[in-house]
Amino acid sequence: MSDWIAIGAMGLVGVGIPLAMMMVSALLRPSVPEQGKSATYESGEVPTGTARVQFNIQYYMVALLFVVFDIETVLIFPWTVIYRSALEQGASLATILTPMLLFIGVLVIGLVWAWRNGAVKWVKSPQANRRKTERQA
Amino acid sequence: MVPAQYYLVLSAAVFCIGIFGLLTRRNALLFLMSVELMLNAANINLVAFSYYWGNVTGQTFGLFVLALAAAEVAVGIGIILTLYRNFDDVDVMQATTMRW
Amino acid sequence: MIIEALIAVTFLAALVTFVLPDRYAGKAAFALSLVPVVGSLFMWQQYDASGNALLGGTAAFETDVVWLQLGQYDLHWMVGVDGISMPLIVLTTILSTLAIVSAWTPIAERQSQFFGLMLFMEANLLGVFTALDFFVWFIFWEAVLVPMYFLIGVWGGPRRKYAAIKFFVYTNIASLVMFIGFISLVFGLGDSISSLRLPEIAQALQAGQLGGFAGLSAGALASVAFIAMFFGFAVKVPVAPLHTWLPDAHVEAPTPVSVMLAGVLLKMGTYALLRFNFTMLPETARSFALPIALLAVASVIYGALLALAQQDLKRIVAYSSVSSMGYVILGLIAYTTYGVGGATFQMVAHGLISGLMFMAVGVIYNTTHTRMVTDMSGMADRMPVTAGIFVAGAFGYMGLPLMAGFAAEFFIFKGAFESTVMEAMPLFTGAAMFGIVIVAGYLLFAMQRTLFGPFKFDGDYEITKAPFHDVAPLAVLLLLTIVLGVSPDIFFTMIQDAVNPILELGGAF
Amino acid sequence: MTLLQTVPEWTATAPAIVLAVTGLVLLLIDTIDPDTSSNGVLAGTATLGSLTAGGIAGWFLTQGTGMESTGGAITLYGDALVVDGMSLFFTLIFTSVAAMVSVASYDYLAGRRYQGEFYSLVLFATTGMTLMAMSNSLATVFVSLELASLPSYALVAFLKKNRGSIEAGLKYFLIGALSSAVFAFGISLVFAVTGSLLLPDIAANLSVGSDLVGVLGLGVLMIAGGFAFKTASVPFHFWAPEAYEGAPAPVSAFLSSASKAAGFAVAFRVFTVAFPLGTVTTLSGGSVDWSLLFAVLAVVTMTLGNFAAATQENVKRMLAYSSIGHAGYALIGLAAITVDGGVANGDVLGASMAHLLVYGFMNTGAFLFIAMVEKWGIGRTFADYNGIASKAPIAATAMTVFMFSLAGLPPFGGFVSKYALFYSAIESGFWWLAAVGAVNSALSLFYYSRVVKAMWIEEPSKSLEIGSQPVGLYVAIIFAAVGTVLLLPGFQPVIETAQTVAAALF
Amino acid sequence: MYMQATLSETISGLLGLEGVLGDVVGGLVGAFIIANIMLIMTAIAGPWAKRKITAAFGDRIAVNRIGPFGLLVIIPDAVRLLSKELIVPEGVDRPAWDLAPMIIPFSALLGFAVIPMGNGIQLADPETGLAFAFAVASIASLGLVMTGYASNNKFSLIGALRAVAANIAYEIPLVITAASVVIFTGSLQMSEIVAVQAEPLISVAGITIPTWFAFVNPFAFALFIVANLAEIGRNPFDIPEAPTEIVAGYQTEYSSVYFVLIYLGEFIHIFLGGAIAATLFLGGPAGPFLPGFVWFVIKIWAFFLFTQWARSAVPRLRVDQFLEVGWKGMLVLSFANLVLTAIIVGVIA
Repeated sequence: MSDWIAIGAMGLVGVGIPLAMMMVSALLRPSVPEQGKSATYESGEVPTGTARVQFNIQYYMVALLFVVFDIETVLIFPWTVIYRSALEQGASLATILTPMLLFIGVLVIGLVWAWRNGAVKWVKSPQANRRKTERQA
Repeated sequence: MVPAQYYLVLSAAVFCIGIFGLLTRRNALLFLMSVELMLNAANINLVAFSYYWGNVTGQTFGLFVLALAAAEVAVGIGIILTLYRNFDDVDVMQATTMRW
Repeated sequence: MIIEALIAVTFLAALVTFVLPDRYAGKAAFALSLVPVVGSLFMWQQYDASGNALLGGTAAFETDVVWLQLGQYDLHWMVGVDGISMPLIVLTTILSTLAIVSAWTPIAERQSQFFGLMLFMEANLLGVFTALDFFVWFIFWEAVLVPMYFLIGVWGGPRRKYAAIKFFVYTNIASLVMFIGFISLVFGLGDSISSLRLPEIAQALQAGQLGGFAGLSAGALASVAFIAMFFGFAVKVPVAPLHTWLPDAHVEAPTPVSVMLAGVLLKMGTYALLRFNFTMLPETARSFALPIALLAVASVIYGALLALAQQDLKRIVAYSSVSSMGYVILGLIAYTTYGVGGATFQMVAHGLISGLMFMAVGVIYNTTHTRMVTDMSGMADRMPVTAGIFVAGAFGYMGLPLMAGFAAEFFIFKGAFESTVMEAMPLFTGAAMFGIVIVAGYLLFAMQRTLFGPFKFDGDYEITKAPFHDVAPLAVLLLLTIVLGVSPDIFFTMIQDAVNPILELGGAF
Repeated sequence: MTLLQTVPEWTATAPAIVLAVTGLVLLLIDTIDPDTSSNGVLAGTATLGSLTAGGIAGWFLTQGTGMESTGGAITLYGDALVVDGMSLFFTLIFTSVAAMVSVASYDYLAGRRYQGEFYSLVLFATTGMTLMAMSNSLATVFVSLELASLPSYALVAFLKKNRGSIEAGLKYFLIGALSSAVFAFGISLVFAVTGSLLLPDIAANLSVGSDLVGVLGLGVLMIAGGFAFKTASVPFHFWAPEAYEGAPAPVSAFLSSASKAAGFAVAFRVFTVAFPLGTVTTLSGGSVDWSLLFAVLAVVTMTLGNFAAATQENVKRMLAYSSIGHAGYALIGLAAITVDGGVANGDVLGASMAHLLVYGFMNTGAFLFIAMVEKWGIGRTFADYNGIASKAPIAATAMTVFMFSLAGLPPFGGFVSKYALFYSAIESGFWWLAAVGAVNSALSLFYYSRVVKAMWIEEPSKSLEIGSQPVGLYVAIIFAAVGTVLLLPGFQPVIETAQTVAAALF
Repeated sequence: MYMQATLSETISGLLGLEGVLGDVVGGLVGAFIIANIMLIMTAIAGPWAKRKITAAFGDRIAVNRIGPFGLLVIIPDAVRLLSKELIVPEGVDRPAWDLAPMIIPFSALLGFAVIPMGNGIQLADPETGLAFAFAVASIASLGLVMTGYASNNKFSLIGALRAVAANIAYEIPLVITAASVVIFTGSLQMSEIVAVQAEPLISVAGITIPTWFAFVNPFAFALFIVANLAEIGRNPFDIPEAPTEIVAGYQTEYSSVYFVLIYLGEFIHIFLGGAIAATLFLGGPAGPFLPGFVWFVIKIWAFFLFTQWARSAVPRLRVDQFLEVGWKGMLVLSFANLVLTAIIVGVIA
């Protein structure tokens, strides 16, 4: 219990320090608003278009992979924690290792498949795209 | 120690927030978030009562619910992405090529 | 096993015909349909049943195996033949073959499907007449409708869609009502029966096992079931107020289909009435004698009058068969050996004769492409054989002695006069007999206008002799009619043997 | 069975394992060369896998695996899974449907992208359904339900460029996500009340009694909601028309037959094992009478489905609504359960299972026929079906068989299965349910026969042209048709097995 | 296992406070102390050490005017940064833009709550310490997204996305490698992990080498360090704020104190990374002769030095190379490491 109270305290401090610094600087800093200053920085040029630019779909792919694998780590951790004590209490290696091997094996198959299908490939080669479009037609 | 029934109230509240968001928002992503809220309401119950009953069943199942929620989001965002490509919008009410 | 073989062969024939290319279909169907004919004749020759299959008599070729064990009542595959069903089976096979032959000319497209459906229907009809388990019987009974629906709907005349749907809806609703009626009867019987075999049910009913169900007393339940079933079958027969689907179906259906419809399908209704209502619930039937007799006479007279008013040859025949089926009902309700027997005999006889008439009309139509009495006259000059047979058939219809029609109607009237179900019976009989006069009236009228007199035909078709394979079936039918008329006993003895047990049934409750 | 003594127990889950492995193998095949993996190989593998799984399940059934004859149900992994007759029976349904769908997809997917993904998704979904039928704990129920659902979402939205498919996928997913959240919350409530997720333990803890009956009722209600989604019955049925209409037809077939059956499988087990009516109706704090709930749902569902179907102009959509109606019929299996029903409970449940099996054949076939029509590029409305029979009599005959069988007309499997269902309902005293059902099926004849009428009786429009004769689709459809017909004479073993295994639940 | 009083408990003990009040006060005081330690270290690292080290690599002499070794440059720098005008570009999404600079240092500081920094110098010691550390450390990516999204600037957006991609791509190898350590410890509790490493591995010529996992499983250690580098976005993985490609990435539009906060956050993250690495692989605060806290500081400064060395010595990867290394190299390797460790441990046991 006390642990979490302490952590909460750390959280408070973690919020408090930045706030304090902001106040200090708010007292110190000047404020001279100008047109030029507040323009969005685009290497000194006049900003064009919206900043919400469309970006590479691969970012989404990566995020997707992350969601999958990160969740798997959640399921792996409990296993790692009990692994050794279970062994010491005489669980046979097969019973305690095989399931996790299967689990990771399935994951790896998924990863390999995603890999081959270019989920983690940042730029698709135009040749491959052409092949696909031909198949589509 | 907080009595277990209070957690029921808390989770019910979270669940209702989820329902509310789900009923009031037409943005598919917000819809997903609301669903996440509802699922996590379930998790609150599971964890709280697994503590209350003194078994880890609830906690373990909570992990699975997390995992499935993530998987659901993964699929869902994919669908929403294609939705955006086809309808140029993520408004769930936009897509009405078929009549109800 | 021969019954199963018969049905299976016919199904197989249907399947084969269905997948054959169109140009062989007709001939193949004819050839294949000869197998059931031979089979049925063989059965007739081997026939060794005695008494009524439902009332403890021994049915011929009986098989009885458990098919479905479902809760309280087992469903059996039980088939068998007795004196009532045997003639109808022979009638079915022969008439189907002849109908198939008569279809060669009129059916021009999608033949393989047409003939396949004809054979499919024949198979199901055989099932209807042989099944002795209610469930099996009901499946066949319903399965007959499906091919009929297509035969009318696909190959029919201009208003065929309307006719097909009307037929389908009428008969299906009727079946539903009948089914509910019967099932309520079954639940009324409760534990006294262990299966849905008709003999078991009939005997249980005789033993007075009927109890109440759903808040009805035994008697009330019996009445309700009787009415429901009577309604269901009366639509099929058809009895006067419920007959409206028939003319449409007949007029729109192609000739061979009308032949099957009038010749066999209507008999399903009367057969079922005899098997179910009048065998299982005789007391209730007797108590309902008056309304039933009224209905019978009504259909006789009303059908005849309507026929009188028609211009379309086919409609004439259609309505006249309504009136003839009225006789059957009359005979059934008479509850005398001649009445019920005659009714059964009339089923066969009318099957042959109405088939004959429809075919004759069809032959004329094939050449003239019209059926309107007003459109033609003096056909006898151009197609003497057809005309001759037409006339013969017509006389058979009027009940000319030495023809099946005469025998049947004679038996029915004899039975009806002897009937003791109520005092007024002779009165009804007299009224019914008056129907014959009208029949004679409209038939003579129609023939006089179409066949005789100076040849006149407003229509640009070349009128020639009908091809042999059109006329041959007519000839065969005529022959059979005469044979039956000369010696009715070839069927009547076995029929009487089967119907007598029904008459001996005493009051059940 | 000596066999069962010789092999380890986990082999009882062989069908599920085979399905899952096949799914992975498909992925691997697709991995070898993503761009040029052959459609034939993939379809073959998928079909082979599902057939193998089905074969194993059937063999187990005949050997009596997990039934009284061999020492009762086999429970595995801390009772999380149970292999008994019921699970095997349903596995048979899923696998046969999956096999038909895979065969049919061979033509449907020809020249499309992402074939490997399609088949493996189908296989994974089937695995999930098999696990649903086996799951003996609310945890496994939820996990396997998601395993069945998530691939389905992707499958429905499979045509990435087709707005209808995307919309269908979206709606299916949104309602699915909602209902799964509701379902999870319901589970958490039940866990809160009983402190266990294992179905038998829940029942045991309930019989002790509980002071949170209200919470329990809410939980049961929410769990029922989750099943209502999976089985496309009121009140979570909205997705069904959209999803079935928009999805690729083989997927519609898969969902409306297998997925629905899976929902029923797990619903049957959960409600009969975890919440025995005798227990939950006699709780100290009050009564949670779910059979009443299901009775109401059944009536509403079948009526709504039928009336909505009658008003459709689009054949696929009509079928979608009709499948809602059939969900209503199958619900009778739960609705007609009574506290002191005894053997009647098992009978009606078994009848419902048998109906689901027959339904699996006829409905899959019907949707596959639509898949063929889509392949031909004919339109989707009744009018567009005019005169198909004159061009493709065999397929049209098969479709006619499906339609009449769905309507419950003799002489097809649908008739006898409906008869069994209604009859057993009457036996357990719910004659009014049976009556509603009978009236509904009489009504359904109207819209089913419209299809038949259009195909056979209406004249084909001049432009009606039927291109190829897709082999796979034909094979699948004819297989389904033959199955539908043969299930009439061969109904005895089906109903017998179904009722035996169902009786084992009580 | 031995239970050592955590810092908060010690303080509350010193103040003689009991119960919840004691916990709260002790926690606050302890948190304040630790936070300030971190601030001081960052202050040294940011304006001074960084420049010195970089200069040393270039064989130059950096800040050396004010104070010994120019240490006092810290003060003017701090004043300069704090007193700059805060320019709020048009079109920024205000609440998010303001919140982000707070989140980044917050997550880093929170991570330190569970790090054992020497006997008794550990604010809190929950059973799930390790998981907690990783969890709060990755809150930072949320702040990064907010900066990029709120700034209404193309560079910022892309920079933020890159940053998140980097974080998540290397998060998994990081965590999986940590898991391979957990197999040894059988616990997620930081103190427990440290305690396990205290046991002697082998003793060569009187010098006993403890079972630091860096010795036990150097492969995992290497993996972890590399993944850590990517996590904190330093060369060769500094694509999030690659100045030559996208100006300054997500912090392009930030100035004055907000910039300071982000900068601060990054440095504290470096230290946090070092701290976790030290705790997992280098026996935490353990070490001969010197007190634990000193060893701890040495270790994390060593890590800092390492990052700066990498910054000056190694070229930056292209973004696609970066992600392919992550997904195809690190991920597979870390899984292999996990499985092998499990098998070896299983076979030995």
